[in-house]
Amino acid sequence: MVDIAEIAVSAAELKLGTEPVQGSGVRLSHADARARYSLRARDAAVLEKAISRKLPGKIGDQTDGVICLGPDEWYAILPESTALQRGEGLPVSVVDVSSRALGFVLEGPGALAVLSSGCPLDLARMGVGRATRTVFETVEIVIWREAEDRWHIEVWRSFATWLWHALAAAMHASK
Amino acid sequence: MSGFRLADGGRIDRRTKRTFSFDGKAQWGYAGDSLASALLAQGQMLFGRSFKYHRPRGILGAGVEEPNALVTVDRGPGRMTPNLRAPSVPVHDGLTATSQNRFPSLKTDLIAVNNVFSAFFPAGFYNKTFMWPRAAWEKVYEPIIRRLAGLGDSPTTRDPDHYDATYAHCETLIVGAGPAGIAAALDAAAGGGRVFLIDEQEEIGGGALSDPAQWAWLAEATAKLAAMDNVTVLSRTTAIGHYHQNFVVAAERLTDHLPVGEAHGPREKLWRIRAGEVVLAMGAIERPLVFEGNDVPGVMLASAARTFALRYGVAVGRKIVVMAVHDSGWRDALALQAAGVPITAIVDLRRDIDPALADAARDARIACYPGYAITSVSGSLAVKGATIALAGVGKGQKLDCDAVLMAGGWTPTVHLWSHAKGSLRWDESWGAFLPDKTHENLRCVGACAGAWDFGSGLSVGLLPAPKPLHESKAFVDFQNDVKARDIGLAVQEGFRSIEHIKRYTTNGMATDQGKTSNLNGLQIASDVLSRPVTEIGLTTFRPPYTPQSFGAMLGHHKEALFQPLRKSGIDDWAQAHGAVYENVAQWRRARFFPQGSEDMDAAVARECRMVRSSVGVFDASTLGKIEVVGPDAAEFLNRMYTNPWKSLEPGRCRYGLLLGEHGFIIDDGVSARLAPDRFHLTTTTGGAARVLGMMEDYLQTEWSDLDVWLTSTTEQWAVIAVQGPRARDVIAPLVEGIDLSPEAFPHMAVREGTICGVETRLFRVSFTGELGFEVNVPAEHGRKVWEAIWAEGEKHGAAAYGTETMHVLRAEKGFIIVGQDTDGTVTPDDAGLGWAVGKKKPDFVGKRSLARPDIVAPGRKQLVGLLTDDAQDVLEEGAQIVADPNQPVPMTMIGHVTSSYYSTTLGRSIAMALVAGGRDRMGETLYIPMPGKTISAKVLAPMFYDAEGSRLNG
Amino acid sequence: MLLIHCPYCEEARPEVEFVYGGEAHIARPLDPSTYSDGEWEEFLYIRSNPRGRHHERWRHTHGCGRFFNAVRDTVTDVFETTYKAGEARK
Amino acid sequence: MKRFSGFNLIGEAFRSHQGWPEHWPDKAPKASYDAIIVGAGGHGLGAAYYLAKKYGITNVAVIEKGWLGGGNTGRNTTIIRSNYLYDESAHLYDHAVKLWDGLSQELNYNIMYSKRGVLMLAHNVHDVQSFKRHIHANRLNGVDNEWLTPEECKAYCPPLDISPRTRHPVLGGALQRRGGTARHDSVAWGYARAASALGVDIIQNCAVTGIRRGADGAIEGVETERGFIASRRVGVSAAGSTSLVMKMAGLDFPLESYPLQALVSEPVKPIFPCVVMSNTVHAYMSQSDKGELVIGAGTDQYTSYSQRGAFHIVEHTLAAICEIFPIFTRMRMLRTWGGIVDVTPDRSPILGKTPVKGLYVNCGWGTGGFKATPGAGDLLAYTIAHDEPHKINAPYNLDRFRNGRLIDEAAAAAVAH
Repeated sequence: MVDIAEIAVSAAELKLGTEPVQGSGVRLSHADARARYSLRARDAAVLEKAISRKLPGKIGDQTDGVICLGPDEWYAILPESTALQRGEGLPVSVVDVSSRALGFVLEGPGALAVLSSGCPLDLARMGVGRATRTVFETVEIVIWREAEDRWHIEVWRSFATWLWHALAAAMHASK
Repeated sequence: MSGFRLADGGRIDRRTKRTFSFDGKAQWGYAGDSLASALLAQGQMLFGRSFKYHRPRGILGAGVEEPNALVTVDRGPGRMTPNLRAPSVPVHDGLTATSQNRFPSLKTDLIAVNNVFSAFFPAGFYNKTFMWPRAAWEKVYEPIIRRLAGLGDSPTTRDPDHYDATYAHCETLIVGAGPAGIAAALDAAAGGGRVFLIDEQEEIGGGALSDPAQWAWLAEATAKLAAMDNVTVLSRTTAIGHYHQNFVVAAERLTDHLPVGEAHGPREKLWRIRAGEVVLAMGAIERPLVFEGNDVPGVMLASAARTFALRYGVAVGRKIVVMAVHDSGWRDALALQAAGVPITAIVDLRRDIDPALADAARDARIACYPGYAITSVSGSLAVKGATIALAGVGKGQKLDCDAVLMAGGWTPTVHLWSHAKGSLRWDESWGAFLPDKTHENLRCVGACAGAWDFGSGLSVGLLPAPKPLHESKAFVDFQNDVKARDIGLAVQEGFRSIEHIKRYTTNGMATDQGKTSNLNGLQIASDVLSRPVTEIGLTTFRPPYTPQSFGAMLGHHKEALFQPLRKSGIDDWAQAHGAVYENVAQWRRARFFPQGSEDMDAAVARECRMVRSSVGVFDASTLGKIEVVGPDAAEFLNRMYTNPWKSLEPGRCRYGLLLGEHGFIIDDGVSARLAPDRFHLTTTTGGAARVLGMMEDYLQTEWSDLDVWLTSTTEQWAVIAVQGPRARDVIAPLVEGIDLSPEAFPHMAVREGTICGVETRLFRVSFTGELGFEVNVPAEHGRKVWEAIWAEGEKHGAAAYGTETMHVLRAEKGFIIVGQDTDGTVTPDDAGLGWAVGKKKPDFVGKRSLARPDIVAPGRKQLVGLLTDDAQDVLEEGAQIVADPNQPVPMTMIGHVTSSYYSTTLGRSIAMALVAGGRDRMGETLYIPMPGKTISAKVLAPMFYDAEGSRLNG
Repeated sequence: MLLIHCPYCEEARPEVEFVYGGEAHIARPLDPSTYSDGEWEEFLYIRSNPRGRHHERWRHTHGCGRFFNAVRDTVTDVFETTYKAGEARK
Repeated sequence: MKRFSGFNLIGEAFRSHQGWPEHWPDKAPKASYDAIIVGAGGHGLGAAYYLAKKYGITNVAVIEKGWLGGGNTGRNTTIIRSNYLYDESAHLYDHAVKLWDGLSQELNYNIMYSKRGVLMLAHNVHDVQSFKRHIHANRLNGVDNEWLTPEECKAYCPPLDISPRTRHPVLGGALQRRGGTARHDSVAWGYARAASALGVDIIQNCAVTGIRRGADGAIEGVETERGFIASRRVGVSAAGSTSLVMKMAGLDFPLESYPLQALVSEPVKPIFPCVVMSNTVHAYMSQSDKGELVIGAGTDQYTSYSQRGAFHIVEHTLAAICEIFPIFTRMRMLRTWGGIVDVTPDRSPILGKTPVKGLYVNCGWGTGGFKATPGAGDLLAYTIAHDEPHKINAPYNLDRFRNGRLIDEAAAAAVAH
């Protein structure tokens, strides 16, 4: 006979951590609250004018928390309650997505290895200050290398619990 | 009892004893021993029983090529692993290993009776019999065969271990850390790039581990590599396979070599490595020789005996005969003799032996028999002697021995090369396939490239023997019990391609995947067919290189982390209030909220009553949402959806129907125009990502001239539906900046303002047929606003309701659910949604397909309502509908029930159905044949409640 | 896992960031109503499915989000080139 | 053809099995045949057999570019079932299942058809609705398919985890008891041997290089690596390579070829008694008579003829398997392999005539062709012999892609809401 014992935790029971998780040489915590915008335009200059901000010009570049994700797409991670103009009537799209994602901070000398456990990019080759959209296993994330050993990770709200625990599992494994 | 521990030598730590058990018996070895070496040192020759004939088998090899000595290792509850190779299992204190595939014991295996009758079980025997009587295959023969087949037992309990995984990147990946691999690693590392060096063994060194002369160099090189920052060395790590563009997957064994109490952390780790260049230094595997008795325990590869002696300090016998066709056998014999392993004779099929080797053997007092072949081996549980004959002819002479070593030449390990679709060329002088061309940045070095210094030799199939092939009992594939004669039989029966021969005989299909049998099988087939090896072909190597645990492949994706389960921000509240959930796409949603001992029907009835009589609150956050922004937003939606959008005024909502280009409904939802250039779209929960992807496709590739952009806002907004005659009363105290009066805020309108001090997009929409609002607030405020609404609602006796109640309420109104009332083959007209198709629009996605001949043909299935004649009969969803219930099976089915519920509101059951020509059948009675009874029902329009819509406009 | 050079990001990225988009250079007609049933069938369903050079669409969904075109050998799976949407067939 | 039987097997044992003749003689192509089948997989060999056996056309050649049975026939996970939703599909697959029963005896070759049952798991309310719809439709079509509760599923397949902890809890299952498996190679070999005995020429290592059409457009024969072979009737049953062959006849087809992977574990003693499929979790598995767990993986996302798939497909497949059968994480993967599956827009096959007179086609079986082997062979043979389709395969024509009468089983199971 085949015996399948109950185990303690199921996907339904996972809860998003609130307190930082400390591993050896790596720490996972929540980023502080941010304002987030999805910014789109064919012509960056029009958008820059609409929101009165400079935009990075090359995919993967980041300026003051505004990341160039694609040829006509920027993602702004700004101090909480920053409000951008909508640019009504202009050929631009400014959408407030502050609540769509949560930010995690993964930091410490072991952070790169933990992020690499599920992110297929060559992270060591990613320069400080650069950012990109990518995946952690099957979950889409935006990563921003804020410092040599400090990564800001954006993940859509409903995937955050899974990602938190997947990162924690990788931290546990790397001990 | 032949093997013994040599007085000195080996890399084992003779100061540290390890105790373990094998088949329940206490055993011991030294730190550094493998299970095989430790048991050989104790004189154990018998390790396993073969798959088919249950013949007694000993050790063949000292590495992963081992086909015979398979054991089950038990590390406690849930931690049993079958089919491990004894030479690759390191001993540790407490190791518990048992032999497999024997009953009741290894020594006395009753199923070995198969061996007596082996003549009746040649290759492919099962195709030729077990056919009569007809039912007996499943009832009698197959169960017996299944029970006799298999190797070890499967685990039967949940595995408590966890597994790790990672991606890694490097400029150079070297697979195999023998001398060639280490040299390649040092060379690559000097260039400064990132270097990975991986090896499957307990420590790096490969062949050098069995050559004490290289140990000093090895220690130096190992230290040098360890000191380099850009070098990662992974031992106990098997490169499983090579995939596209130098993506190499490897599995590292982290804890199985440790005593159970010391094993912490994950059991194995999956390495997914992308490399600029891959260097394969996987070495070569020695080939056995095919002669009568070559499977008696004590017959093994010469290289294995060398490894056991020089690496583990174990002699595999006291009187050893070497059967060679290759110089390497002589070298191994000499090295063994020098190490104190008694070699009594070297038999070599070749007459001309390198004089230097022959002289050295003579000097070592080893008898030499050039031109001879072993024609039989005596003994059953262990070697008792061997008969040799000149050129394999005649009666021959007996040699007293307790072990026989085979040196049949070498097969380069080209598996990963082959995974990468690298081509192979047959090299006659090596008698093996060597790497040729590849389109990857991939190269082979050392023995796997054919660059070895073992000397030269012959490439032979079956050794010459007095018996003809069809009587030979010489084995080719030891684990699967494939004899040389089976290959002969396959050829005789018309199997000429090596793939056919492999599949017919099962040669090379055992758990060693033919590492020692493929080339011998090929050579024998070549000899029988009198055709060169190259015309018969080589079977394709497939990953994995050696068997790897499922656990390693799934990494973190185990149990709670298997897949994300998406929950809304209000989900916690639902859980605290006793919600029963259902999974919808990646989400879980509250299905109903039972109170006390209510079952689903009772809870749903109560929730429905509350919505119809007072108010209900529903978490609709999982609905897909897309913000469409830009000057061309209306034009874009006009092209995507079936209905017109340009005329929609800001502040108003519209139901949108989305087709695939094939003309069938794929999604729907109510969307709002917030501003001339800004729309808030909604999609189904399951369709969100698909719809966004489809819209992006059209926008980027067909209509890239449009100035409009799409942003997913599914997770930006929590959505709280407040539905029922008291809905306005519930939200009124909380809303600011929006005039909620019916005149100012009619049905299908949207307003922006605040609720509970939080910005809101407030929709006046209804999926229930009642006065209703959908409160959109930023997700982080969802729970807070929900609780505020709930508190207000309670004053009106509100019910929280779930998806099941939502389904009933919408069905009463005849609103469809895409995916339930449609199934990917339903057009707007089929679903009764012709009104939602813009007749004047020149084009929209799917329009042209709606004009295809079968789509406009009469008799298509159309959505209708059904009322059962017995009002208490609730039809089963999915039940099939017929016009004539008395016809024989197979019946002509004219449709099926798509939605069916008991409606508390109406005090009877209701159903929706797709029925052929349904709208022409109004008033007709149709039949639903169920097991045991047939239910009759009348066709009507799918609208059961408040047809005029006075309630939702209230 | 393929490694795909995204012509927008100008770097090679792992396949799991991309979604395959089927055969390339099959333009939707400006006015589908002028198409016969046969022509419409061809647009919807007929694909070249070659053994060898294949023009195909990919979307860098989990990267820059853009659709682009690629030429890949369907026997070896080796990419010959990738290029931006709208550029001429290569 | 020497008859296979236990009696003959014992007899042969006493003369070292020297009396067994070739299963099928290797033939050189003749100048012309009454019918040619392109592709010696199970379907093509079956067609040749039924042409000779049932429809009286024995002057038949089966030509194959590689070795017979070397394509998807020898690479699939051998699942047999017929509990399809639509009448067209149920009739097609049940025709095959009826032929599977007794095929060993008919061919005098044990193809090891084992009716151990195919259990399809429902993991959400939508699955339940969809499966019930199948079960009711099957019942009225005379096809067996029954609903099992989670506990009954567990009793039928003990390694199954029906606890609520799983990501996709089991809500029940649809069981077709007549479903099961057969030994894939034996099916090809059995048909080849039986066809050969009826006079069919089996010609391996002979790739088709062209299709010759006459002035009236009708088929005149095929060009091959071994020269031109004339025939006025050519049936193409070439799975993943069908597009290429059709192009030789000037026909573009609604087909795409994708890599599909499968894998097996090391053999263990009997632990898994049936076939289990889960579309929601994306896993299907059975245990072979040899003891290997046989596991089907998904297709890669892109078209390819490389017979090589990506590793992340294997990762996802095994994660799915271990999710529903958590006792197997310590089992070890022994071998993976890839096939090329030809997929139509509605994922149902094309089986019938083509616009070219004398050219018939059987293709588009996607990931599910093995189960249809005897049925597809018989219906292709019927169509060739009568120059018109049997009523069972009539709906599986090419016209459906023009007129919109698709047979889309997968769409019918579509998930939304």
